[in-house]
Amino acid sequence: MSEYIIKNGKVYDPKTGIKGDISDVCIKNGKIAEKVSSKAKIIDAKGKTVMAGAVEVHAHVAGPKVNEGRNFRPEDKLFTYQPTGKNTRMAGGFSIPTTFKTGYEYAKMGYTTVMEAAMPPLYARHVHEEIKDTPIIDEGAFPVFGNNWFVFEYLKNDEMDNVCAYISWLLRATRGYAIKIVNPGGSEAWGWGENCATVNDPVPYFDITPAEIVKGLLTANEKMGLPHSIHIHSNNLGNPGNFETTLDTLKIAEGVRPDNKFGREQVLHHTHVQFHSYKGDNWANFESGSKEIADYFNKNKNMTMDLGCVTLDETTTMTADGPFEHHLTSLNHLKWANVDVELETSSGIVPYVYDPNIKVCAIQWCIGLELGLLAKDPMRTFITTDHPNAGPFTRYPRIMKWLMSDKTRQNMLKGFKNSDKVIAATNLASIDRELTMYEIAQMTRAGPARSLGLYNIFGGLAPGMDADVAVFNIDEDRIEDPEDIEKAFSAADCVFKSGTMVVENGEVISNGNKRTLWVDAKIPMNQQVKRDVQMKFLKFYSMNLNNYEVSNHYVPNPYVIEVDN
Amino acid sequence: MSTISINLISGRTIQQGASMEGGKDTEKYMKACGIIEIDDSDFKRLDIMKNTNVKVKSEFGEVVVKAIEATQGPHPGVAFIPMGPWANSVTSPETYSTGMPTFKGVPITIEPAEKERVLTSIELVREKCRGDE
Amino acid sequence: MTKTITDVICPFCGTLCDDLIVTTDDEGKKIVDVENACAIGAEKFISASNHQHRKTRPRKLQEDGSFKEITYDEAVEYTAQMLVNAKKPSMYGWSSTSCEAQSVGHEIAELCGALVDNTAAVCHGTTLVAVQNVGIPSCTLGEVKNRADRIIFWGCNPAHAHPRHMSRYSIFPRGYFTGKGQKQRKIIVVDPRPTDTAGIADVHLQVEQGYDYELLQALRAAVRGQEISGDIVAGVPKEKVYEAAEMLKSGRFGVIFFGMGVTQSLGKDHNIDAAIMLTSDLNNYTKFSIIAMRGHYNVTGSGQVLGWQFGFPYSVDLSRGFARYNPGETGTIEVLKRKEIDAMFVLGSDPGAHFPMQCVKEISRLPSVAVDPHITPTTEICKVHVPVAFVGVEVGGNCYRMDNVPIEARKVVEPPEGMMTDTEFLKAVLKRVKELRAD
Amino acid sequence: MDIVKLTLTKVPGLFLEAENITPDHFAGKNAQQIGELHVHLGNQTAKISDYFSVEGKGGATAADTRIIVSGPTDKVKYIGMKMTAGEIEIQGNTDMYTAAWMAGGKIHVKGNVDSFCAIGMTGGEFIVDGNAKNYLGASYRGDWRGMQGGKIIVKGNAGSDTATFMNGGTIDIGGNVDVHLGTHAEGGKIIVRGDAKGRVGGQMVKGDIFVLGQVERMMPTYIYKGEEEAELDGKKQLFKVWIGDMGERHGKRKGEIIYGKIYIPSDGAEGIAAATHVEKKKKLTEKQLDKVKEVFKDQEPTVQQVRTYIFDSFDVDMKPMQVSRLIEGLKR
Repeated sequence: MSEYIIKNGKVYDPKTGIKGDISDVCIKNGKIAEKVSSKAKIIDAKGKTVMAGAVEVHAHVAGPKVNEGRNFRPEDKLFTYQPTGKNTRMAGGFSIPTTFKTGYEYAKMGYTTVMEAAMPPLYARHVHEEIKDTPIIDEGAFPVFGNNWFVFEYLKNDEMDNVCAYISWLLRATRGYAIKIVNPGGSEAWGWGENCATVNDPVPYFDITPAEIVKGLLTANEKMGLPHSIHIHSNNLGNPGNFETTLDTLKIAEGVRPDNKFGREQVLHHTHVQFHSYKGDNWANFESGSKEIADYFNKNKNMTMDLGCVTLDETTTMTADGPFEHHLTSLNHLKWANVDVELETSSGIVPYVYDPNIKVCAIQWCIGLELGLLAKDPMRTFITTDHPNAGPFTRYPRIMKWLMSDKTRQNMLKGFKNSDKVIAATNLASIDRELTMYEIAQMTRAGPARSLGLYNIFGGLAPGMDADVAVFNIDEDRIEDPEDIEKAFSAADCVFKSGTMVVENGEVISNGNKRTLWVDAKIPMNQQVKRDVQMKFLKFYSMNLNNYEVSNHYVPNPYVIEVDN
Repeated sequence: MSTISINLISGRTIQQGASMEGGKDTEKYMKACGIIEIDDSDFKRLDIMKNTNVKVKSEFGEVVVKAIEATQGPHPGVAFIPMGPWANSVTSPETYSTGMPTFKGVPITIEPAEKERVLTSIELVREKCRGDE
Repeated sequence: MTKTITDVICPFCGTLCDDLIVTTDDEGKKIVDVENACAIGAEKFISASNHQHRKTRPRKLQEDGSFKEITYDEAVEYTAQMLVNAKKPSMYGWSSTSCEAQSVGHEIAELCGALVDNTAAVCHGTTLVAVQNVGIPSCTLGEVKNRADRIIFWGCNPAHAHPRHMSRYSIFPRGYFTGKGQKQRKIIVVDPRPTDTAGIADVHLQVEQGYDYELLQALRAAVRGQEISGDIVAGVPKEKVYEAAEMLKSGRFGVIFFGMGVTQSLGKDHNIDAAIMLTSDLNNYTKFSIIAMRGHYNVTGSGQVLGWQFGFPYSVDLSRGFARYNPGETGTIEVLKRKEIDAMFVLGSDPGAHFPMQCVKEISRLPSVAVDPHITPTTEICKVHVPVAFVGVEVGGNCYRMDNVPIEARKVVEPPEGMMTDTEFLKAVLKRVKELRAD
Repeated sequence: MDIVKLTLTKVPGLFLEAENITPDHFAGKNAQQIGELHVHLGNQTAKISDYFSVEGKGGATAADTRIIVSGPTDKVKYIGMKMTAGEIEIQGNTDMYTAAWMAGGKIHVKGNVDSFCAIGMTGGEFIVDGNAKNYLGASYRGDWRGMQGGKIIVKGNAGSDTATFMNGGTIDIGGNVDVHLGTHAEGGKIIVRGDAKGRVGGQMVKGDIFVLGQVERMMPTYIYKGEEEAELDGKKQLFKVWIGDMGERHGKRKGEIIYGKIYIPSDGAEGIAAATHVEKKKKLTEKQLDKVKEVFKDQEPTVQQVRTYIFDSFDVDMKPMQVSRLIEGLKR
């Protein structure tokens, strides 16, 4: 394997504490090394920025609903296609790109690890087929647990050992990475066309509340010592006044300490918080609740969040929150796809146009950025768009520009059609913080890697870590035009994935050696759980138990994180 | 004996499915699909005996099949040929620019053809594709 | 001693039953028995095992209309040359094979600038078009089993086309919330014929053939409590329309299953569009889903693989080096009718039997290859026939059920000596195509 | 205005894709440069000059450029795609996607056009002297934005699915249209001067459709609202008005629900009311009807029985649905 030395770049690396100092980065045998031999290929990064490969903590990039989104939106592909290249397959789509394009676009932006945010266990095989066809980037997927009948029944009966044994089994059966909770209880209620709007709404016929589900799964997660914490999308997403439900959910984690061997410091990750930080009680008096959320978050250090920034594009919303998508289609009258999955979850998809001339959309845009600016700890605050819900992931460079430049933000604010009303309903106009390059590295590299329990391999440039490195043609001290930020982060100068150069001058030159990350929690299946699983498959599933587990050839290049508690 | 006009639909039957999986070059497939199911009242209009051969014609082609009594009837005014090359000899390739031919709802005429033979699927496509060249 | 293999997937229809039990002889060469399968599924396993009836080597059509045996290498060469030299080849079928084979096929198509289309073109293509217009509120088949108390079969006849559908998922099973099984369910069948499925329905609406669209829109108006013009709608008395609307609204969880009766009749995508919107409307009153009764066992899988690789579920045109889609232009029926293509590759389908004759004639005129385990009307008119092992019997691979649930098919017996699988054949063609294009 | 004359000199074997034939691409180029622009045939790329002779030159801007295309262009697709200004005149027929996503300027086709012409059109003028096939002025698959502005005039007939998802603009068809007109429309104006085959305004949310001939079979979800005066061709006329689609959602304006509207001229609208019922080609006489009534008095006959009886007794071949209606009538 080739050796490389990246010389003279400004390095930003929270892992080693380098904050823009000129420093060399050595790559050898796929890892970051102390030094390299004289044969090493020299990359001159003078006047450029060097960071670890970025880690995506939450995006919908593979699986049944992503693909339904692709297939039911041919118009999303119109005039977006890049033809077959020397090293690349043809690639197209805007808000829901093809798997090939997903891999290429992430890599071009210097992202090297991506987590698929919601995997319905029954469709796990599909998720892995797509992951297999997504080049370059390492990927993992979070199976959803928040509406699972096994979980409901064990938690209701207070059988924590059985919850853990079941979780361990399902992570293995689906080759999954972490416990994802989407609208706990609400997606099951959607099976009857209903919803759980607060943490105390009982789930129909299961005699359990969202709060109990979250608390139970959180306890199980720490008992098992999994690398990632529970990863939650709480109830009541997208509705005015929902910030209170969000706070109620976060409070469940109060006082709980993390218990794991992976260096993870949080017990709860709340995703796309922008969608959960709304005040007001209808769309007319809709306003930002970012202050309340950020204040709570700043005080409680055992949690992390990602932003879910609105990018003001035409996009496709998709979530395992079935009732929300039904609500959305009744608002915008655009096509609506829904899939309820037996015993496990639901999901929905609706295209959405975030029009800057619409007041609500502009307020949403403000809230996402406000959260990023009001949150004091960038190691606990990560940039996402909840791709593709608030916008496609390809807009990350634009979000970085907005977070780093007060001027661009104020110009945007002034340019809105309902500028005065938007400013009145939000806090953004009065926030002048500009994030630094180091903070960006924390929010996109070190922070998410630590939150996922992967900080010993990804998200940093310490010797021994995986050689995922990105070089961007920008110098923090010489930014003349904020547009340069977006330009530089859109197409990296070069990107290494596990020591292989995959991007050069903004073009993909290699498909790398993509891996699938999954967590083997190693808790043996007890007799009770075994019997329950067999019984439920016999009576209520439409598939036989023996056809459920994802076999190894769908995960041809696994990276198994073993948990030994 | 007379010629009648009728609305043709096609579709799957369990016999069509099973014989197809058994092999489309078999006699069994021809017996399952080289037929037209006609309502009792339309048999009367046609004035022929059941289980005799008829010639089915449409704007798009013609084919000889055996007329049998409707198995899932009554459906007066509607005739049924199981999906397969016999049905497709007369179905409409009109798609209305959707890519989908109109396999159901084709105006056809049926006339008695007792003397003519029903071809096997292989014979049929051979005749249609090579016969007229 | 015989061997028993359980949890076998049935490679016939989109129901994709996965509880078959297959018994083979001790060498694993011949199938002795098939349990749990319907008549069609059992026939598929048994006939695959009947080796004498099968061709085991490729054949080439001669001037005189006879076939001459050729080697697999020769077949690979012919196929690769044909695809590389064509200006606009079509690669059609893909519904009776695994996702693994489809994936290799797509790479060939991308390199050759071909059209890729599956049997949705003559089956549920218009469903996919409707879904693109208005979406689709749907659910998995297990949801139907556990919750549904209103079942509508619209223009489909599962008693014949999906024989175990009613017992496994829709009418008879007892699920978590449906302990009483059929007694708890109301069944409505909409069909111009009193089909065998209609025979077990509580209500049969005998719609005038070709007027489903009118009936569906009238039902939507009735659900909204709106007025309808005329006394009879598409052959159904107005009062019955209002009654049916009430029956749908009064359920707790309803499902509409629909088939070729609406996708292939006049109106096509519009019929399904209206049925989907009816489902969507009903969600304002209760819970409702709609599921397409997909035909081939892996036509759904083809749509999925095409979807994540190119972004469109069928009728994908890669000729310009990027993917385009519009079934009214790029659909296989259209390109054959309009003579837009100059070579035809068929795998996992039988257009010779299932396309209108005008299109079949066009295939026979073109340079053409058919890959199929059986002798079919298609293999009879193509220039080269490549027999391969049966997917789901002699080789495994991933498949997608009609509700998009992926299930991995199993291999139960060995193929006849020296036969290639379709994935192996495609990989050999891909290799040769790459060589030819490098020159 | 500068003129570019393109004459097709070589008929393509398969179909030719020529989205580069627009004033936008030709502006600022001389004949040779225009000839260098690409056309595509399947997976092959060729030059315009391989298939066309090129004379003249493009104007300084698209608006200053006029293109005249002649020769047997029946198999040429995409002419005028996405054009924003200028003019194209096509002497013969063209194939699919002519004027697709057109935003401005003018295209005049003297012959016929195929399907998907002027899809997603946002502005400009598209005139066809002959006939247009299906999906004229509709949306691209999956898009909810069909024709949004501009004007389409077809002097002959148009095919099925005309104006699907129309949101704005005007379509004026001189002849007849096939099924499914203005499906899902949410605005815009459609005028059909001949007959409409049926399913007019299915799932329409909003918009106006004028049919000056006959509607073969009106949707059951359209309700007759009486006569109303409306303006057409610059003069006020009296129309019979149907509103709908009653199965579809509708918005409100000033507390009033806004429906889609179908206008049919009050004079010469005879038979329109009848059009809501099935055509009666083979009708029973009053006498025969009485006979049928008598025979099946106090019975609940099946359609099959009645139909066979009528066929046997009067040699009238009635459609089953007519018979079913007849039976419903007998009950009352």
